[in-house]
Amino acid sequence: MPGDIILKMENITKRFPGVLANDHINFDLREGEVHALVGENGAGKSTLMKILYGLYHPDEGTIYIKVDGELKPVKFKNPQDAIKHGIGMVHQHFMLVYGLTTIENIILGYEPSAVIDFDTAKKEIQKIMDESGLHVPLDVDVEVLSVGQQQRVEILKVLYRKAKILILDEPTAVLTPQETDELFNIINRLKEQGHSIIFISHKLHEVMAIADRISVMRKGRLVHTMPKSEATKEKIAELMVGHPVLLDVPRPNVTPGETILEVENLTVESDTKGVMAVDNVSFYIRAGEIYGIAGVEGNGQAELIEAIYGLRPPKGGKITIKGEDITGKPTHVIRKKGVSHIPGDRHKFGVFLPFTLADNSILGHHREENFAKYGIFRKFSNIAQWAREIIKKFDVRTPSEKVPMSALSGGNQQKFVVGREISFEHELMIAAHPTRGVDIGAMEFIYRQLFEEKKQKKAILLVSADLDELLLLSDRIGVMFKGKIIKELDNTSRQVTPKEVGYYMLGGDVEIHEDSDIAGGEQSA
Amino acid sequence: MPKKKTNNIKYFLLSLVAPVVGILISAILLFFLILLIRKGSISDTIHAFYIMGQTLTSTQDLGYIIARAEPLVISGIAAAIAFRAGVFNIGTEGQYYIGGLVASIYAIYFSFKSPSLHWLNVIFVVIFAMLGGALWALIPAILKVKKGVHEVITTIMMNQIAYTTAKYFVNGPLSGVKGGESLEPKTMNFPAAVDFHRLYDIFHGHFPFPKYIPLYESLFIAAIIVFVAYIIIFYTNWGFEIEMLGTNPNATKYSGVPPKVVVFNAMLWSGAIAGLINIQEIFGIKGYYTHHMTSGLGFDGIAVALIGYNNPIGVVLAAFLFGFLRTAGYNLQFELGIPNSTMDLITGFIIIVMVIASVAMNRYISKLRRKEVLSEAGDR
Amino acid sequence: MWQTIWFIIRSTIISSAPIGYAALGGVFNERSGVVNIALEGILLVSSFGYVAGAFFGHSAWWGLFWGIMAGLLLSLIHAVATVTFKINHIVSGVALNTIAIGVTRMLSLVMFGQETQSKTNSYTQIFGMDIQWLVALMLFLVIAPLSYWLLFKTSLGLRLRSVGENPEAADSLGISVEKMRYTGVLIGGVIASLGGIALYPTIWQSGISGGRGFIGLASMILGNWMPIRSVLASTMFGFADAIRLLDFVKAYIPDEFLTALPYVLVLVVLAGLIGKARPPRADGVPYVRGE
Amino acid sequence: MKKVFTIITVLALVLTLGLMGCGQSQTSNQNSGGQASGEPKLKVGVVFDIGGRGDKSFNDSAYRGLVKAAKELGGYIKDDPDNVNYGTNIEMKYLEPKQGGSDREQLLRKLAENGYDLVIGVGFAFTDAIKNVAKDFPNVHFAIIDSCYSPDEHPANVTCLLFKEQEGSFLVGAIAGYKTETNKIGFIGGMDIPLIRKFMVGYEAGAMYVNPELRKDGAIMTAFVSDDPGQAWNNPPKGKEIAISQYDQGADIIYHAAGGTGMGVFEAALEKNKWAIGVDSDQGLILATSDQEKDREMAKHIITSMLKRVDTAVYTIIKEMYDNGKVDAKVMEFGLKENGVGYAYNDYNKDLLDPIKPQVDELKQKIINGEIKVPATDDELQQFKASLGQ
Repeated sequence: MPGDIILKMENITKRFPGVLANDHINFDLREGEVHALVGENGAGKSTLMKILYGLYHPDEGTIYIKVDGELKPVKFKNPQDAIKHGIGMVHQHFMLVYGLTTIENIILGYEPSAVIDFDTAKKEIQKIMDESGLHVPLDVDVEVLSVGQQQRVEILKVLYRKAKILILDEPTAVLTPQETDELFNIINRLKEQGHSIIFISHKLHEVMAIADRISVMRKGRLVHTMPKSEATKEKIAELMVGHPVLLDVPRPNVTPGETILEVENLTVESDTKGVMAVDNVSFYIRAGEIYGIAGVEGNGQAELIEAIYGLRPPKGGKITIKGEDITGKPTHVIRKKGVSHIPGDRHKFGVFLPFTLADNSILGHHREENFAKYGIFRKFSNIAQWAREIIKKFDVRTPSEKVPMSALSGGNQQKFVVGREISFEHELMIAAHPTRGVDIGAMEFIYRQLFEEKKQKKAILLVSADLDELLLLSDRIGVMFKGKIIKELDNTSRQVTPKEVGYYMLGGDVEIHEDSDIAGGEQSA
Repeated sequence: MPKKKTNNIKYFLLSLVAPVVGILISAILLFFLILLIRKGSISDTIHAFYIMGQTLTSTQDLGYIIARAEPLVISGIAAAIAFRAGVFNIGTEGQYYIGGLVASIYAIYFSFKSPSLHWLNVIFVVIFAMLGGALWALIPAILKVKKGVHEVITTIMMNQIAYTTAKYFVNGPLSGVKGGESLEPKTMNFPAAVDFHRLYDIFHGHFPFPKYIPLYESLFIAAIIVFVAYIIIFYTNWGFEIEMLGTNPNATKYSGVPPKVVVFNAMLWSGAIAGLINIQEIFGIKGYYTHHMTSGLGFDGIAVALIGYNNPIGVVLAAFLFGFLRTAGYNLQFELGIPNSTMDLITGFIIIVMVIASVAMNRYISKLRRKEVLSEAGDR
Repeated sequence: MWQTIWFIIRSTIISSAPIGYAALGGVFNERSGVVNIALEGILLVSSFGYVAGAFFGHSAWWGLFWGIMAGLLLSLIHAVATVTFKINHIVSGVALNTIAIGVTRMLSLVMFGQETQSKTNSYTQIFGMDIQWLVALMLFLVIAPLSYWLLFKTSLGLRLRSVGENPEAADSLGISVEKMRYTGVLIGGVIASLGGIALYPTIWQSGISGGRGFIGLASMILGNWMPIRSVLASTMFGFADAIRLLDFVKAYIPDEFLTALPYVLVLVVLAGLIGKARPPRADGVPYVRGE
Repeated sequence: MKKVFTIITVLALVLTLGLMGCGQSQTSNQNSGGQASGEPKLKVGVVFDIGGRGDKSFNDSAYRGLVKAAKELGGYIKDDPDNVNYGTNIEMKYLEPKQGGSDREQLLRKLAENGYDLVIGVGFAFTDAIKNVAKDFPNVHFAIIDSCYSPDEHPANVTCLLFKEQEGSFLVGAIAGYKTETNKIGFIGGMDIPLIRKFMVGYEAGAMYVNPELRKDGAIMTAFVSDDPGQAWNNPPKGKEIAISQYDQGADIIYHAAGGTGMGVFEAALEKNKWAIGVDSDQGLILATSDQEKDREMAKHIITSMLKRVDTAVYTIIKEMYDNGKVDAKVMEFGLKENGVGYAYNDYNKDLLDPIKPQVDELKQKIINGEIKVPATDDELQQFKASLGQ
């Protein structure tokens, strides 16, 4: 049974340039409970946890930790401080040192003595393994362990440091269902032993299965904290998404034309060898149609796009554009066939920050005759002209096309990227999270542009984590779950409800069969 | 509009801060070093700086500065091309040994013997030197693209092998050391139709520098390289794609530019140009090849490229700085007996200080710039 | 016959010691994530430091002290430039090699009145033992095993390796990446300095390091960044150096072949044709906290 | 960061001051200038080879030539740490090339440009550099030591100063032949080039001439340090190794012709308590009179040295230039006859040499008279050996 409060975060505020990542957040944790922290990407969960772990320093606010039965304010200068106060973190991206053995990874930074007595350490770890049920081979390079085993090492690291408070940052994102089951068993066991766990996730069924209390974050704020008894998936989903200003962008009425993109039985391997991120997926998009891909992040959407866009060779299946096979073709060929792409992470994939807007305006098409004589000598006036048109047409706020991209605000950068991709001649537009991290104004603008695309009889593949966006824009919605499109919904007259999509996003029927022992107790709509 | 212009001037001036700071700090160090060498004589030390100043005003010394800057310009450009693509080719050192060697083999065995075909020989020397350099860059390029082996390690190894290879050819098949004469190892002399002409002779005396200044036709080659590199880097898509890769490999991939191809090309072109680094000495000054020629030009070029912000114009300026330091170094050695090694010390020091300063300044400039654009655009 | 064998053994030990020390120094540098091609310069300055220190201090102990100090100082500059200011490791190394040549020749002129070589140093014995031999043997008997022990059996070594492989992870566990990298560079510097002392304690000459720092780097790679294996690899180079003087070797093997062999071997290993070489993952990558 | 800076600054200061302090306690304090006023009649520039001043061998010998010229003709050496100054008739200046020696030509130019009348390149490595520079400065006179040109290529303003090293080597070879107790001797050359082979062949010939035991195969061990100029002359560690190997194989006397590398040979002789023969300068004398104990210890193991009187050559050419205002494009050869080569006989080795000195001097006379024709190449050595019989 959960006991006293052992951790309290009060009025935590953290600003990054241009972003309020954490806005006066109050959060607490009781002894022996699992407190789930949910929210979309960028809601501020990770920032909050990094503050708790001493990696970031809050601009405002105080952290209290129970020391000798009393809550005391603490200041963490670095993770070492946090560790000393019994806080341990299992990062989403494992913080394991490849090239070191399991045991070395576990004791790293918390070695028993200057000269390491491996035998004693091993005995101690063995004891922890027996108590917690986390068994891993100790004398091998962690690199060779499976993902699930690596996560166990991460948890062992935390336990070895005698942490009472465990932060698990999206621990299931990389796990198979079986591994997830085992993880939950372990979490329950740890709970019984008196550990408190902060469980970060956006997989609602998992949260419902494991958490005692649930806090929901949205846009840097902690909007609500509730015990599990008061929570339903729907309620959480609603809190997560919030009620954005309803954007009333009229959807143009377009009769779909010929099939532009056709994907047949596509199978794509993930970064982990042998695991299929995209599993036998088939769909098509016609001219003048927006096809939305819904799904909790990490269910294969990214890999699907990469395969279509030629960045990841498919394992099987076929992709055609207007009947022409482009499977496994390189990106520049695919772009030439008329594919534009608004990437999900613009800083990483969409722009060159130090380059001027002009240079950023022609990426991937820089060899075209309009921009380069013989495909080699760059025509600067044409490029500038082109950039100015994008700037003008897409209302990008900038003094000129000669400033570096890095000087623009996020919204304007995104508008520029969207404008660029739309401006290129294309048949298919792949838009991945086209409004991520932009303000409402820019969002509406981008929606209008996508509809304009539709009017121009383009085929649009829209991938988004934002349900409202999907429902507003898409004619048809394919819901991806664990690499498969488990359901395709017709939304031509906006008849699909968020509830419906949400149901399939969480696995729908599939989940009930596969994960019956976890999610079995709960009834979905 | 006028405001923007002043801004550009401001940024340009800011980008000069690092070199100026580097030179100033190094000058202070030099002051103390000379003081140490001249056993505390301040007047000697001041005289030393006066001598350095004179270096810039004497025609003869200017000629030397140009001559000494020339190989560094080529070396700097070779390095810069790779660096712009994010490839750290520190194998230019070995590449010019092999470039020179291959061109020498051409000169000795295959060149035109008729003096009227001299210009053809020059062209072929350039081509073969570039081929040789590219050949030596090929192995690191392949290892990087195919096996992901970091180019720094492989090029260091290739440098050592290059020296040995050159030595083998000089002592073995190409040896020009005649029995009875005690000479340092070298190849046979090149036919007269290959030897680069002096600029002084070409201009029939309409030449500002004395005849003996070692300025040869290769200066044109260096000038052409600067010009072509400038065009390629700033006016062509090759340069653009190299820059893309060096800036953001992920976005490059997303733009449909295959990174491996760009890496491969950048490495090969860098090597090809590196093959030309020392043709001045081999085909101009010496007229034969030896592995015992001026070494370290490749490493100097790396510094030149970095100090010159990988920009051909910057490379030229940095090369002139080095040329100046060297020439001034000889003057100091000659006039005051201050050993040339002092200048080595200062050169190394300048490199470290300037690079540190430029890293810091770049960070500051981009911050400043962002702030300004945001306020100007009225955005946030 | 036995004289030849004895000569080969002896010569191999003496020739490999500076290379082996440089390789070990490289191991500590690179294990902590700092590429250090200034090993060549460290050999040079520490060799000078020893001779000058012993000459003017009238004792091999002073030589030892100044030899190590000289190498340490050069390493410290490298650490400041690469770890604190995060400039390119190669550039710093190139600059330091140039500085090493300059500073030794200059100081030689100031201190000995001649630029290219020091005067003869008489103080080459410690405890009645020749310091060159003492230091050379120490490498194999003490320093190499000690380095292994330090890197793999102590918490310092564990932390050092962790910042070279994954500084972010180390940072997340409260290990100061900068501090560890400084430690790696400085320990490496001290070890490489011993190589300079093993070079030739009697006289310092300009160019006496003769590229041994680079051969040390090659040994380190062949030894797969492992201390003992790197030292063993260096003995291979020392062996090649020893036998090249033998008449029957000269008769059959071109000298250039023996010189190039180690480097070619490194390339072959790197290409994955024989064995496998894996540098520390964060080798040469500056660590900036954030994201 | 600040802390790091402070630490570095302090360390650097401590180091420099410390070393400076040490340095000053040893080297005598001189005032910097020291040159008398007035235009010199003759300006002589010298560029040393990479071994540089202080090699106790080749370059030092050339330096003594300058000192002698200063003394005899009344001149001074500019910017010299030892402050040689005997008048203002001749200004002399020497320069040392960088590590690796790639800037020899630039230094020659520097001297030629700046009004030096006679420019001397010390060593065969200057062969091509002098040829190139001489072409550009027809009014400057040049001299090169140890090398020359074929008659059709010989520039009109270059004098070649050559030595008959084989003759001097013959004498030290004879000394080794007399003195060896094991009937095994050794030779260590810097580089395997014709010049060094002259030393080797002469040495072998002399040894064989006086000691039939040494005519046997393998009785004279020979080795070269390196075929890389950067490693051949500046490699005492290697020199020591090779010497120890030869001593271990039974040699009790080793003659070296390897410049600075020879210091390693002497150290080996000291360590193994065997003998060594020096080269170029009277190395025994130099070391015996050194202020360093180790030098003096090593000197006790040097029987003699093959004197290659680079000093004589340098002095001769300066004097000729001083007297005539010019020198001709000629080849000057210095052999035993010209007193350009010889063997060292001094206070320190005279007890050793006295018993055999008459015989050695007799040999010397025979060579001067032409009774013995000393071989200079391997082929000539074979003939010479054949003429001796077993």
